[in-house]
Amino acid sequence: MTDIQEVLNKIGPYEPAEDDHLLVCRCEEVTKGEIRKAVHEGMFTIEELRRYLRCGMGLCQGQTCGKLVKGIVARELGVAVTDVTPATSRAPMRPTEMEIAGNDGGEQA
Amino acid sequence: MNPTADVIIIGGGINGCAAAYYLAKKGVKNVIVLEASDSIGHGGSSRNGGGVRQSGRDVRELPYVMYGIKHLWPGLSDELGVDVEYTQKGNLRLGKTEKHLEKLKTLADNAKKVGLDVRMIGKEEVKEINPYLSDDIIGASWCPTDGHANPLMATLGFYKKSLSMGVKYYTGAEVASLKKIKGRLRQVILKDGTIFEGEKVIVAAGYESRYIVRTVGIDVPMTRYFDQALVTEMQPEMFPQMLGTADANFYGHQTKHGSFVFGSDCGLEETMDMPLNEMKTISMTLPSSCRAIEGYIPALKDAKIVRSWGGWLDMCLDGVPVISPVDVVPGLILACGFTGHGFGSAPAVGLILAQMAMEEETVVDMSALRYDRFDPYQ
Amino acid sequence: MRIERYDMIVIGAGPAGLSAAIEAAKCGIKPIVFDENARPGGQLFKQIHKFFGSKEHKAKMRGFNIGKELLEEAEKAGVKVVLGATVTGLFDGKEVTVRIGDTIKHVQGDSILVATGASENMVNFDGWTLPGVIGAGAAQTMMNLHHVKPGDRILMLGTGNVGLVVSYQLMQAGCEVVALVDAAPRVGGYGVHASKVARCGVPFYLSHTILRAEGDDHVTGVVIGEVGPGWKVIPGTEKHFDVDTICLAVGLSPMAQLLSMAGCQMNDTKGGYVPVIDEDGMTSIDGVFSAGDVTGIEEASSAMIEGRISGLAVAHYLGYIDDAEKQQRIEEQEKALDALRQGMFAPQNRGKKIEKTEEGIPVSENLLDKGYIADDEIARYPGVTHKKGIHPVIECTQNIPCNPCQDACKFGCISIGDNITSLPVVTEDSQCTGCGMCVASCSGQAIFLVEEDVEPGYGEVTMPYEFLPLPKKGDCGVALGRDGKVVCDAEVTKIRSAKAFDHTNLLTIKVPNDMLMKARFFKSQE
Amino acid sequence: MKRIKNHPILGETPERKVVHFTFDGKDMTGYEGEPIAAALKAAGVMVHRYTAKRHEPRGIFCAIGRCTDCVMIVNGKPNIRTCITPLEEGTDVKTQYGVSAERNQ
Repeated sequence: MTDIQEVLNKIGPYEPAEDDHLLVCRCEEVTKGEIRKAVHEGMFTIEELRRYLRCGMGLCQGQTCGKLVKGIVARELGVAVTDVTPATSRAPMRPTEMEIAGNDGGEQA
Repeated sequence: MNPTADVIIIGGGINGCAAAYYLAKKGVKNVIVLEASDSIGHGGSSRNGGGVRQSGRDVRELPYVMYGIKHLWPGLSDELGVDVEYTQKGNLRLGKTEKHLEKLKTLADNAKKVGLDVRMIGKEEVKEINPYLSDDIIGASWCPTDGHANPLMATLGFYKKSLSMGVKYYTGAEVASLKKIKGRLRQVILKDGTIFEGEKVIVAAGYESRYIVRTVGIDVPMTRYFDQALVTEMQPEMFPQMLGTADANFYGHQTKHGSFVFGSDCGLEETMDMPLNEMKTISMTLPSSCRAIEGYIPALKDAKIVRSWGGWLDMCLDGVPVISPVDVVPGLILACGFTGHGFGSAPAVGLILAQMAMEEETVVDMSALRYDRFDPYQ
Repeated sequence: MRIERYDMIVIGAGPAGLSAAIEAAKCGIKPIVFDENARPGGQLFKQIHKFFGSKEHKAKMRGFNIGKELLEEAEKAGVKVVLGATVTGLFDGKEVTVRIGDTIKHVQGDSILVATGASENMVNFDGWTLPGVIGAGAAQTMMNLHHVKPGDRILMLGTGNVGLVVSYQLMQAGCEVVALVDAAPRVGGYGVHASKVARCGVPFYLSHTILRAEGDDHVTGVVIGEVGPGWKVIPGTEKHFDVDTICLAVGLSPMAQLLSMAGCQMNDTKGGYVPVIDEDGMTSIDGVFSAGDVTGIEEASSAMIEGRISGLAVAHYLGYIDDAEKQQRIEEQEKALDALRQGMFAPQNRGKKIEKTEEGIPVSENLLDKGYIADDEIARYPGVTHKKGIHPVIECTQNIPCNPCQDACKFGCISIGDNITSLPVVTEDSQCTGCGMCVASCSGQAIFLVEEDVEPGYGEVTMPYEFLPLPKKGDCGVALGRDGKVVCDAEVTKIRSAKAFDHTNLLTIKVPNDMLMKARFFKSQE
Repeated sequence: MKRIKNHPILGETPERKVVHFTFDGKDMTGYEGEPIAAALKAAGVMVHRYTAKRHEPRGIFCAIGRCTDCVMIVNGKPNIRTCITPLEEGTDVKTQYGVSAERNQ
């Protein structure tokens, strides 16, 4: 069980850092600072961060930045990287045109 | 001593987070939200299609839904300090056959009776409103005051704002049972044995609400239904309306980001026997959805899908939710059975739940949604 | 809706997937292998260097040739490989959706083997999104598959085996590598890989990191700096290089998305997000197996054996072989796998600093710090002996699982013994004929032939040479030391190429006798 | 010249069929079946697109179809991964601005 307020107190307020401007998610253009700030606003999980900032939600589905985001979150929360659960992977594994996705021999709806 | 609150909310979805926010706004100092999963908004709150609509609803829902659209949604982004991407550009419910139109007309006529601005329009007007739609569409119901919003941002917006106002959130807090003390509901007992105590307990935990309230002898006649959704890559700005079909084979809209979000099913979902904590998609849905969507919006045939997901709907026996204090368990307030259309009503429901918890008169009459409405026919 | 059905579906036609399919097919299964790429073999066809190991691991063969052999074996075994087939989802009921061209197929298996390999890790710094900043894998793909140079002047970040090998390959493709940079204080990859890059004159900057990539629309330069305490760059240590390309080689992560989507129990480890598997490679979902890098990063050689084990496990799972046969055949494979997982770079030693070799010899500090062995460190290794007549000098100083040199010498000059990680020893009373087979067979390019007094005051050094243009007999130039710095003038006296050398040419240069133990590379003077 | 004609290990690059394509309206040549990105790289084209939010240039990054950074407008369709899309005679390739071919997005 995680007491969100307790963790927020423990990690203290968001402090700007000089590398906050660095892009982390290349697809959705999300910066390190945005991710760090969001953690201090209570977004502790990759699932919440993806929804809140769209990092890892772009065309590549977090294949490039997933590990970087995890590292930032772990550091901000003061936990091991392996304690931050990665996002759930979802089909389709590669971007698929709607026409092609529909072309599986099924009946026309 | 056990952690104690004025109000304990079970379920960190949008209804729970909204209730927490309106309670905090009303000055209630001690509010606790218990979320079973590790993430706020893990269930339907983050998995829905984002519709904020009145049209197509049961008349029993319209009073509070209309209240929310009139009074709460328009100022929500400012109020919460995050862009919930609320867009009020109308809802088109599309029909391709005379039968479709009949169905749409019945819904529209009923809604009109309670004061909703919804009307049937012909092919030309549909095309005027949205030129990207298929020529096969022969008409639609049109509700200009409907719209859509970003469910991810709205849910997390209520969470973030209420968190900053002092609401205590616990994630990974899976509730096992409720317990009355001296005739009033008092304790919320977690699976790990932790006990929370509260004056009032709001249960807004989707289908799982059923397991929770059963421990104090209450049942809600619900089934569960698995639904899937998909999102495309970013597209140039195309149209702002919320779309649905008479056939109910898909619904969705273009987001502010440019991607399209569509919800849809393939018909096999009814019989899913997956546990509630699993939300694995089934292979037939995505292709079937795409065929349905292409049939109405041919312009999207080359749009690439980047992700699809699924989620559980808590389907109430009569198609509308239970939003109600439970008289026989003093202190218990129930909000579940949203039947797949709870997102658009969430701000209003949150406010009403807060009012119920404070024993105030609710902004609209909610008696049609009482927990004890399911009497046997005979 | 027609769902095609197979005994065994393999996802990924890389070393693990193909090997698994081959073993399974040999047991009577008709597996189908899907791969999203236009060519099979995974990363093998981008690997143009010679592999380590022993005969059973196909040591001293180049990666792409191992790939070719594997494909031939697969074809012979009747394995069906479908290329350009992207598996877009793994669903309940062991069903996959596969995109082939413009259609999606639903395919179900009684077993599924996921061998999707790994993807590259990335680091971010100012300007890391500029065109010209690329992954090391991208560089390999462009030059070794598509025959296009990734850039002209390149800086490599990362001194693991990928960073080292790709740096060498970049030079082979005609690119200039201006520096190798690593935030770690020590070279991460094999010393022999580092040495062959260092002696070409590429400087190593350990404990350094990239501060920024420069350029408006694409990379025109890069600034690196020394990392101090707390991973902060020490002011004043910045160095600028004019480059058009920055290559990132900062590790690999298992690509387990399909397994995670399917709901396999996963384990988050330092090496990545991997499926929990049993000794047969079966995941928490009955009948779904996994092998190769997707279960944890190792070498392609290990992936091939892991694949074979999984193939046998699948055959057993489907009832094609019995317990006894499975046991016996898997044991053979496990012995081979075990041999590869020994030595200083074995999985259990990852991240540890090894001070001494198995023989008790201190490890070269210079090699770890700068990428080359210092002149005063080299004599302590058993492959380095002094003799008047021609003899091999084996600059192999770390315990890695590799022994082709032992077999290469027909005259018994070189001995490693049964433990393939032992350092090669040059035997005292052996008769070296100077045939050069050992030089060409060394995957680490660490063997040289040295002969004193070929003419008064001058001797000859023979070295492996894998660059173009090939120097000609009589060419004059300079000899470079292990550190890539000029040590003396040199003249080419011999250049030998042979089929048995497999594109490793033997270049012999004449240098003064006192330079024989220093000259390790040759540069023509134009 | 970015093309590798002769390689110490891989030998001479085999002859391939030359095809014509256009990049932002300019005529170019490449080899049939090679990835569009390889042909562009050989021609010295570095920038494939400018991003939607920050309008920053992007080019080849992973070269194996994962990172999706090299996407361009190919034959009128946006977001096409050029590193894994084969070049054909007459392929029309355009720099992508956001998701459109128009610069002023």
